[in-house]
Amino acid sequence: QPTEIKIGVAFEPPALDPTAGAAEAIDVVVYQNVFEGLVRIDKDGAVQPGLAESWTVSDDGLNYSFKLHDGVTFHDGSAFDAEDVKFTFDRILAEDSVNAQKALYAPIASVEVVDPLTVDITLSRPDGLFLFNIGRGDAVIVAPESADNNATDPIGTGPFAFVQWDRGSRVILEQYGPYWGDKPALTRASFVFIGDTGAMTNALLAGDIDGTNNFAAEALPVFEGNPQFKVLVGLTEGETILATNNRKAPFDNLLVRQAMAHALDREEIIEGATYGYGAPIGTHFAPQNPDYLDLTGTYPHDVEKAKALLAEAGYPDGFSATLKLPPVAYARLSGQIIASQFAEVGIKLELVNAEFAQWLEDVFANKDFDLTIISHVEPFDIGIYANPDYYFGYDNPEFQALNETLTATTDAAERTKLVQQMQTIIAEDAVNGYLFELAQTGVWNAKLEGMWPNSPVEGVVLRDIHWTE
Amino acid sequence: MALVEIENLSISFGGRPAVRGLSLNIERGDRFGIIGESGSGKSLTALAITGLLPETAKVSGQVRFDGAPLPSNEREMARLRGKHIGMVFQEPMTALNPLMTIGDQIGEAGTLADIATDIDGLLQEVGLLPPHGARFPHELSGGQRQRAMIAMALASQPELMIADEPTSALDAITQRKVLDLIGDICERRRMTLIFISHDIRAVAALCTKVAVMRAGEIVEQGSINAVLQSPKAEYTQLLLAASRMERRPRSAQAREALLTVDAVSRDYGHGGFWLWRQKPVRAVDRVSFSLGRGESVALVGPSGCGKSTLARMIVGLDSATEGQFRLDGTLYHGRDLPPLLRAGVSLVFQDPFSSFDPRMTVGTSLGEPLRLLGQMTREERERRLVEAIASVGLDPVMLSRYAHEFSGGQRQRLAIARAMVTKPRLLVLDEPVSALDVSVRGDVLNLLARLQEEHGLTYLIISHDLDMVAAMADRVLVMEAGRIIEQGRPNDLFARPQHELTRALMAARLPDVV
Amino acid sequence: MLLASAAVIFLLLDLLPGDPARFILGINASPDAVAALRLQMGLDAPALERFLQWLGGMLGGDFGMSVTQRLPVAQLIVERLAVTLPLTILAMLISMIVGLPLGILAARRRGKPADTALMVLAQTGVAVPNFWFGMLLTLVFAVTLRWLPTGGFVPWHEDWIGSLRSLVLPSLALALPQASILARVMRTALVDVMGQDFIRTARAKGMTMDEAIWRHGVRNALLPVLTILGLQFAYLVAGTIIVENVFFLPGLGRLIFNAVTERDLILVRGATMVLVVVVTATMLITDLTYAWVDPRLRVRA
Amino acid sequence: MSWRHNPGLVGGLIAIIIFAALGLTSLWWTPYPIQAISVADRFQPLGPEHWLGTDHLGRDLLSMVMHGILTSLLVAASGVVIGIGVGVPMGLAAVAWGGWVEWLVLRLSDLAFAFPALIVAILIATLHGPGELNAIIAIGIFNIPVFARVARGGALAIATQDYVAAARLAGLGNAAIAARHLLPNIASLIIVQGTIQLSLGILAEAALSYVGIGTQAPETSLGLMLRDVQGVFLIHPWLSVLPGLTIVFLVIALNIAGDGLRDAIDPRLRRQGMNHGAG
Ligand SMILES: Nc1ncnc2c1ncn2[C@@H]1O[C@H](COP(=O)(O)OP(=O)(O)OP(=O)(O)O)[C@@H](O)[C@H]1O
Ligand SMILES: Nc1ncnc2c1ncn2[C@@H]1O[C@H](COP(=O)(O)OP(=O)(O)OP(=O)(O)O)[C@@H](O)[C@H]1O
Ligand SMILES: [Mg+2]
Ligand SMILES: [Mg+2]
Repeated sequence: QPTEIKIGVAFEPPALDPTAGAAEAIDVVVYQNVFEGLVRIDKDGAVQPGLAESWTVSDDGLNYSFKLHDGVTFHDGSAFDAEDVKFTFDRILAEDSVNAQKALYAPIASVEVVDPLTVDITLSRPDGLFLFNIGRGDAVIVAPESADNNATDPIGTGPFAFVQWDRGSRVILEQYGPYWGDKPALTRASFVFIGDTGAMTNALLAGDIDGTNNFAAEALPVFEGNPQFKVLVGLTEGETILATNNRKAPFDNLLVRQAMAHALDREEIIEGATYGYGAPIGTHFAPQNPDYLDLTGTYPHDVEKAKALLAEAGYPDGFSATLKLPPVAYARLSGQIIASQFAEVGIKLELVNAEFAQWLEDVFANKDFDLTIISHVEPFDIGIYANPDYYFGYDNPEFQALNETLTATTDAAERTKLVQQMQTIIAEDAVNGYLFELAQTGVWNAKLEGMWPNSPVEGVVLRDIHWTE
Repeated sequence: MALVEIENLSISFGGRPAVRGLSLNIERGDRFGIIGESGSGKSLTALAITGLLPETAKVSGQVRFDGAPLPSNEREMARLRGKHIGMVFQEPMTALNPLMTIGDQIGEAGTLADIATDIDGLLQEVGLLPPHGARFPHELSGGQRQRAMIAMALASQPELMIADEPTSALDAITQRKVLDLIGDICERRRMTLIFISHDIRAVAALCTKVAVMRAGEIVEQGSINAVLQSPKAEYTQLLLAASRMERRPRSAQAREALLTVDAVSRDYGHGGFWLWRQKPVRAVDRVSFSLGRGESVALVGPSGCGKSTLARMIVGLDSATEGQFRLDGTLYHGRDLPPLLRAGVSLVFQDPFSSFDPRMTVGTSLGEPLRLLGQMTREERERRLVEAIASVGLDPVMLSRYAHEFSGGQRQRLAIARAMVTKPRLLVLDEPVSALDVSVRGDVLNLLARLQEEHGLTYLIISHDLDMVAAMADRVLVMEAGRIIEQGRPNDLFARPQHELTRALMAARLPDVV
Repeated sequence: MLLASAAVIFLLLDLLPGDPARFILGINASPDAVAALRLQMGLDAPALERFLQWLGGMLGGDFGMSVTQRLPVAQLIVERLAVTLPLTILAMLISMIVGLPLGILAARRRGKPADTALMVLAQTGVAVPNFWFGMLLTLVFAVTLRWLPTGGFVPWHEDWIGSLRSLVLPSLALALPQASILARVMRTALVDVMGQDFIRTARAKGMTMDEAIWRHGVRNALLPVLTILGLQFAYLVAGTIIVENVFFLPGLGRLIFNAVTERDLILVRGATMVLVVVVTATMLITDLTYAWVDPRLRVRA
Repeated sequence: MSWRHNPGLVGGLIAIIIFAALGLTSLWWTPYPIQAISVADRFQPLGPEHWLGTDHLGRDLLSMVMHGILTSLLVAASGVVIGIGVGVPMGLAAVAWGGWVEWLVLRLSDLAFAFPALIVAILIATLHGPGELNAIIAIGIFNIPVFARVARGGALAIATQDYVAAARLAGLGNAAIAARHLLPNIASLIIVQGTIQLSLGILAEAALSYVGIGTQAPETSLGLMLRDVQGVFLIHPWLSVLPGLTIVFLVIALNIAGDGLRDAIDPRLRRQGMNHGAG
C-alpha cells in the first residue's frame, strides 16, 4: 500500500511563510501540514483544538486562556511553549509587521505567558470571529529562532516537515516522526506545480500526479466517467461578484445597479464560466454556511425590467463602462459573458485584461475602475461592506451600525439574525452583482480517501488522506 | 589513333541547342586551341569530353577517349578523369576550395589517381615555393592560384590537359607567364593540350591546331598557320581584323594645362578598431602630372597599382589624403569639387553592365548629371539628352528603354553619352573597352576618337592594354605601386622602355598575328 | 553592448507600473504593511543609485535578492539554467542530427520526389506552432503510450536519467521547426555550393559527385548553416519560455514569466540580463567558430 | 521569369488571397457575430447551423476563425510594416553614409537581436498590459534588425555598382542615392523577406496569444483560440485542431509564396536564404 502522494497545484507559492504573504498557494502547501495554529479549522469550517488542547473565554468575551499541548516540538527539534505563542502574535501586531491580515488581529490587546503551557490573550473589544481567525494560516505558530527563514525553509509543528523545494517544479514534505498528534497515513507528499489545464489533465491521465484539489471545471468530463478517478465537488469560501465602484456615476445610482442586477443571467454565467459547478448566490455570503439566506430571487433575470430601470435612471440608451479583469479563468470567462448580457440592455462594456499586480494597484490601491470581477475567498467577510474606504466604496451607516453590533455579539442565534439582516441589505442595495460561490472541483485517484471536499479555509490538508486497499 | 574523338556532338538545354553536330579529332601531342565568342559552346565541348556536363544538359553524339567510348558509370568516369585528364578552369578565385590548403588539394588529386605525389616538386614545377603548399587559396594572388590549379591538374600525370580560358582573369604580365608555363609543361611532359580562349593571339602563341566556334558549331579548323594565314570563314576573318589595332596619327604640340595633379596621395585605412588598426595602405603615392587641353593621356600599370583610385579622386568621388588638384585654375582635393566644375569632368566606367541602374530608363540615368547645371526647362533637358545620345550614334527613341535591353557595346556608348551630357572638357575613361568583345572594341574606340575631334575633349585613359594605349594616346604614364615611374610618348616609350616594369609590360605583349 | 542592454532592461523595468509589495501582501493588506515591505525591499532609493548598485553587484556575481522569493537571484537563475541550458542544447542537437542529414539528402536528390517530399515536410515543420506540437507529443508519447513523463522535472542530482527523460519531449517540440529550418538552409547552401567551381574542380580531379559533395561541399555549405545555428540558439532560448509552460519545466523562461507577473523586478532584471548574456555569448561563439572554420576570416599573425 | 513556371508562387498566392479574403470579409460579415455568446449552444459539432461547430462559449467557429485570420494577419503585417519602416531606412542609411552611422546601426541591431522577441513582448506586456498592440510592437521590434540587415546586405552589393558611383558623380547626395538607387534595387529582397517575416509574425502572434500576452478577448486570434480551449483538448480536440491547422496552412501558404516570389524575382537571391526561426 503506497504511502506517498503527488498533488498537482496550479500556482507555485512565492515563498512558504503563511504569516508573511497572502498568496493562497502558500497555504495550499503548508497550512496544517507544516504549520499549525492554536486552533484548527476542520473540513466543515468548525473550530477544533489545535496546539491548544483547550481554552476558556471570559463572560465579556474579552479574555481567552489557552491551555497548550505538552511535548510538542518544532521540526528543528526545539520545544514549543507559550513563549512561541506570544512571539507569534507580537510579530503579527508589530509596527513593521508584514502580515497580510494584520487587520484581523487588531482587536488583540495583549498576549501574556502564564506558564510554559498557558497563554492568556486579551482583546480590546469582543470579536465573534476571533477563534476562527487564529485558526487561519496567517496566525500559525512560529518559533523565534526560525521565523526569519520560514519563507524558504519553513519550520513548524505540523505532522509534515519540509524537505526540499525544487523551484519552479515542486515542494516535498515528509512525515515528521516526533509529531505530537495522530500519525498521518502518508509518509511523503509532493506538491507539483502545473500551471495549465491541459498539462494538468495530461499529468493526471499519465499518473504523474495522484490528484489535484481544484481542477478546471471545463476539463472535468475527461475524468467523470473514468473509474480510475474520482471527482470531488465542493465549494470554497469564494463569493464571486461583479464588483461595482459605488462612488462613481452612474453606479452611485441604485436604479442603475438594480438594472444591472436584472440584466445578469446568473444561470448562463455559472454554466459558461464554471460549467455549472458554481453555486448561485444573491448576496455576499457562502451558501454552505448555516446562516446563509437565499436572496437569488431579489432581482431575477429580466431584460425588459432592466431597460425600464435604466430609462428611469436617465439612461434610456444605456451607457459605456469598462470591466477590468484579473488573470483568472472564472473572471475572464464571466467577463465575456456579462459583456454579452449587458449589451442586450444597452450597457456597452469594454473588457480590460490586467495582470494581477496591475489589477491590485488599479482596483484596490487607486480605486480606478468601473466594474471588475473577483472572488472574495476570505471566509466570513461580509464585514468588508462596513468599510466605506473599501474598493467598491459602499457607504451605508445602517449597515455599519449592524456590523458593530455583530462583532460585539457572541450569542449564536443573535448573530444569525444580524448576519441575515446584513445579507438582505446589501442584496437589496445591489451593491455588487452577486454571481456565484466558487466551486472546488478536485480530481483524485479513485483509491485515495480523506480529502476535504469543501475549502472552508485555504489549504490542502494531508492529515486524513490515505490510500485504500 | 586520336586521343579524343568527338563525333556529331550536340548539347541542348530545355530544347535550346548550345552545341550542334560538332565533330573533332585531337591527336596525341596536339596543342589544340578552341576560340570563339562568348557563349559559342567552347566550355560545353570541353566539359563533354570530361563527362562534367550539367545534369540538365541533353547530349547526343559520341565522345571517345583513347579509342574507348566514355564510361556511363559515374564512378568509372570519375576515375578516368582523375587518371588521364587534367583540367584548369578560368576563375582562379572560385575554382579552389577556400577551406583547404593548396598542398592538401594537390595531394588529394594524386591520391585519387593512386599516384604518390611529390607536392613540393609539383609546386616548383609551376613556379611556386614549397611554403605555398601550406597556404589557403585566399592567401595567394590570382596568378599563383592559377599555378596551383595547374599543379593540381598535373598531380595525376594526365595525358590530356584541358585549359578553359586559364588566363582571361589575369593581368597582362601574369597572363603571359601562365601561358608560357602551360606551353613549357606540355613540351616537357609531352602532354596533349586543349586550350580554350577568345583571344586569338593567345591561341596563336600556344597552339598547333585550332578550331573556331560560333553559335555551337565549328566554322573552321585546321593547323594554326593555315587558319591564321588564310582564314576561310568570314567569322575568322572578323576575329583577326579585330585583333589588330591601327595607330592613329596624333599631333604633338605643347598645350596649356587643363588639369594639374600635384603630389597627390591616398591612404586606405585597413579595417580594425583604433588600436588594432593595421598600417594604412598607400594606394596612390605622391603622384604629379598635368593634362593639356585636347590631349589624350594614357595611364597604364599592373592590377592594383592605384589607377582607379587616382581616377576616382580626379572626378571627385574620393578625396586625396595629401596633395591637391587644379582644374582650370580651381584647387580641390577630390569630393570638394564644386558642382559646376563637376559638370566639366566625367568618368566612363569599365563595366557597361553595372553602370546603369536596372530600374531606371536610360533617359532618366542620362539626365541625372544635368542637375549639376542647375535648373533647366523640360525642353532644354530633352534637347540635351537627344543631342548626347545622337552623338554616340544611337536613336533618341532608345531613351525610354531600360539598360538590359541593350548589348554591351551599346551600353558602353550610352555610358559615354551620359558622360557627355554635361558637355565636359575632361573625360576620364577607366578601362573603357576591356569588358567588351573584341569585335566591338574598335567601334567604341573610333567613337571616342571622333568625339575628341568634334568637341576638343581631353582624355585620361586608364588601361592595361598596351596596344589600345598605343593607338589612342599622345602621352603614356606608367604607374606602379601608387607611383608614376615613367612617362613619355608611346612610340618612344615602347621602343626604349627605361623602367623594369615597362619592359615587363612590353615583353608580356602577345605577338601580333600575321 | 552588454552595458547598453543592462541600461535598457533597467529603464524598462523601472518604468513598470505595479507595486511588488502590494502584490505579495494581497488585496486585504493594510497600507502600512505595504509601506513596511517596500522599505524592507529597498524600493525607495533613487533610480540611478539602484542601477549602479545593481551593475556593481552583477559584476561581483551578486544579482540581489528576489523580492517575492526572498532568495539570491543568482541562485535562482543558476538553478533554472540547469534546466534551460540542457533543454536548449538538447533541442539544438536534435535539430542538427535530424535537419542537417535531411538537408544534404534533399540537396543530393534535388528535383526528385525525395527532395519534394522532404521539403514539404520541412515547410510543415516550420509552420507548426511548437506549443501545439508539444501538446500533440504529450498526447501520444506521455498520455497514450506512457513512454515519457508529461512534464515536470526531477533535479539532476537526484536521478539524471529521469531528468533527461523529462527533457526529451520538450526538446523535440522545440527542435521541430529548427530542424526544418536547418534542413532547408542546409539544402539551399549545399545546392549553392554544388554549383560552385571548386566542386567541378574536385570532380575533375577524379571524384564522383557524391565524393565531391562529401569531401568539399558539406564543409563549405556548413558556413552559412553556422550563422543560422547561432541565431537559432537565440530563438531556442526564447522558445523555451513557451515550451516550459506547456511541459511545466522549471526553466529560466518560466522564471522570468512568473517574475514579471509578480512584479519581482530584481529577478526579472537579473534573469533577462543573463538571457541577453547567453544570447550575446552565442553570437560571439558563432563568430569565433566561423573564423576558426573559415581560414579567410582568421586574423593574420 | 514567367509566373506560369512557378506553381508554388501561384498556389501560395491563391491560398493567401483566399485566407485574406476570409479575414477581410469578417470585417462586415460573419455567419454569426463573433461576440455573441450563447452558453446554451456551446460545443456544437459541425453541422448545417454552425458549419464548423461552436466553442466553449457557444460562438460560431467559422466566424471566429475568419476573424482570427484577420487579426493574425493584421498583427503580423503591422509587425512587418514596423520592421520595414524602421529597419530599411536604418540599413540604407548605414550603407549610404557609412562610418559611424553604419557602426551605430550595426550595434543597434545587435542590441535588438540580443533581446528575443518573446522577452520584449513580456516586458511590453507588463508596461502596457497585454493586447494586440503589444504583440505588434514586440514583433515589430524583432523585425527591425532583420530588415536592417537585409537592407544593408542588399544595399552594400548595390553600392559597389558603378551606377551608384555615376549618381554620385551626377551630384546626388547620400539620401538621394539611398532613395533613387538603393531602395528600388533592394525592393524585391525586402518583399521576399517581408513574406518570410509575415509567416514568422503569425507564428509569433500565436505564441504570444497562447501564453496570454497577445490578443485578448473579446477580440480573437488563432493563437487565442488555441489558448482558450487548451484545457478541453482531450474532450473537444476539434477546437484545437481547427485553429492549429489554420495556422499551419496560413504559414505554409506564406512560405511557399515567399519562396516562389524569391525564385520569380531573382533566382540568384536563393542563396541569400535569410531564414529565421520563430521567436
Ligand atoms: N547549365 C546551363 N543551363 C542552360 N544553358 C547553359 C548552361 N551552360 C551553358 N549554357 C548555354 O550554352 C551556351 C554555350 O555555353 P558555353 O559555356 O559553352 O560558352 P563559352 O563558349 O564557353 O562562352 P564563354 O567564352 O563565355 O565561356 C551558352 O549560350 C549558355 O547560355
Ligand atoms: N576602398 C578601399 N579600401 C582599401 N583599400 C583599397 C580600396 N580601394 C582600393 N584599395 C587598394 O588600393 C590599391 C589600388 O587600387 P585601385 O583600384 O586603384 O587599383 P587599379 O590600378 O585600378 O587596379 P585594377 O587594374 O585591378 O583596376 C589596391 O591595393 C587596393 O587593394
Ligand atoms: Mg566558357
Ligand atoms: Mg581599376
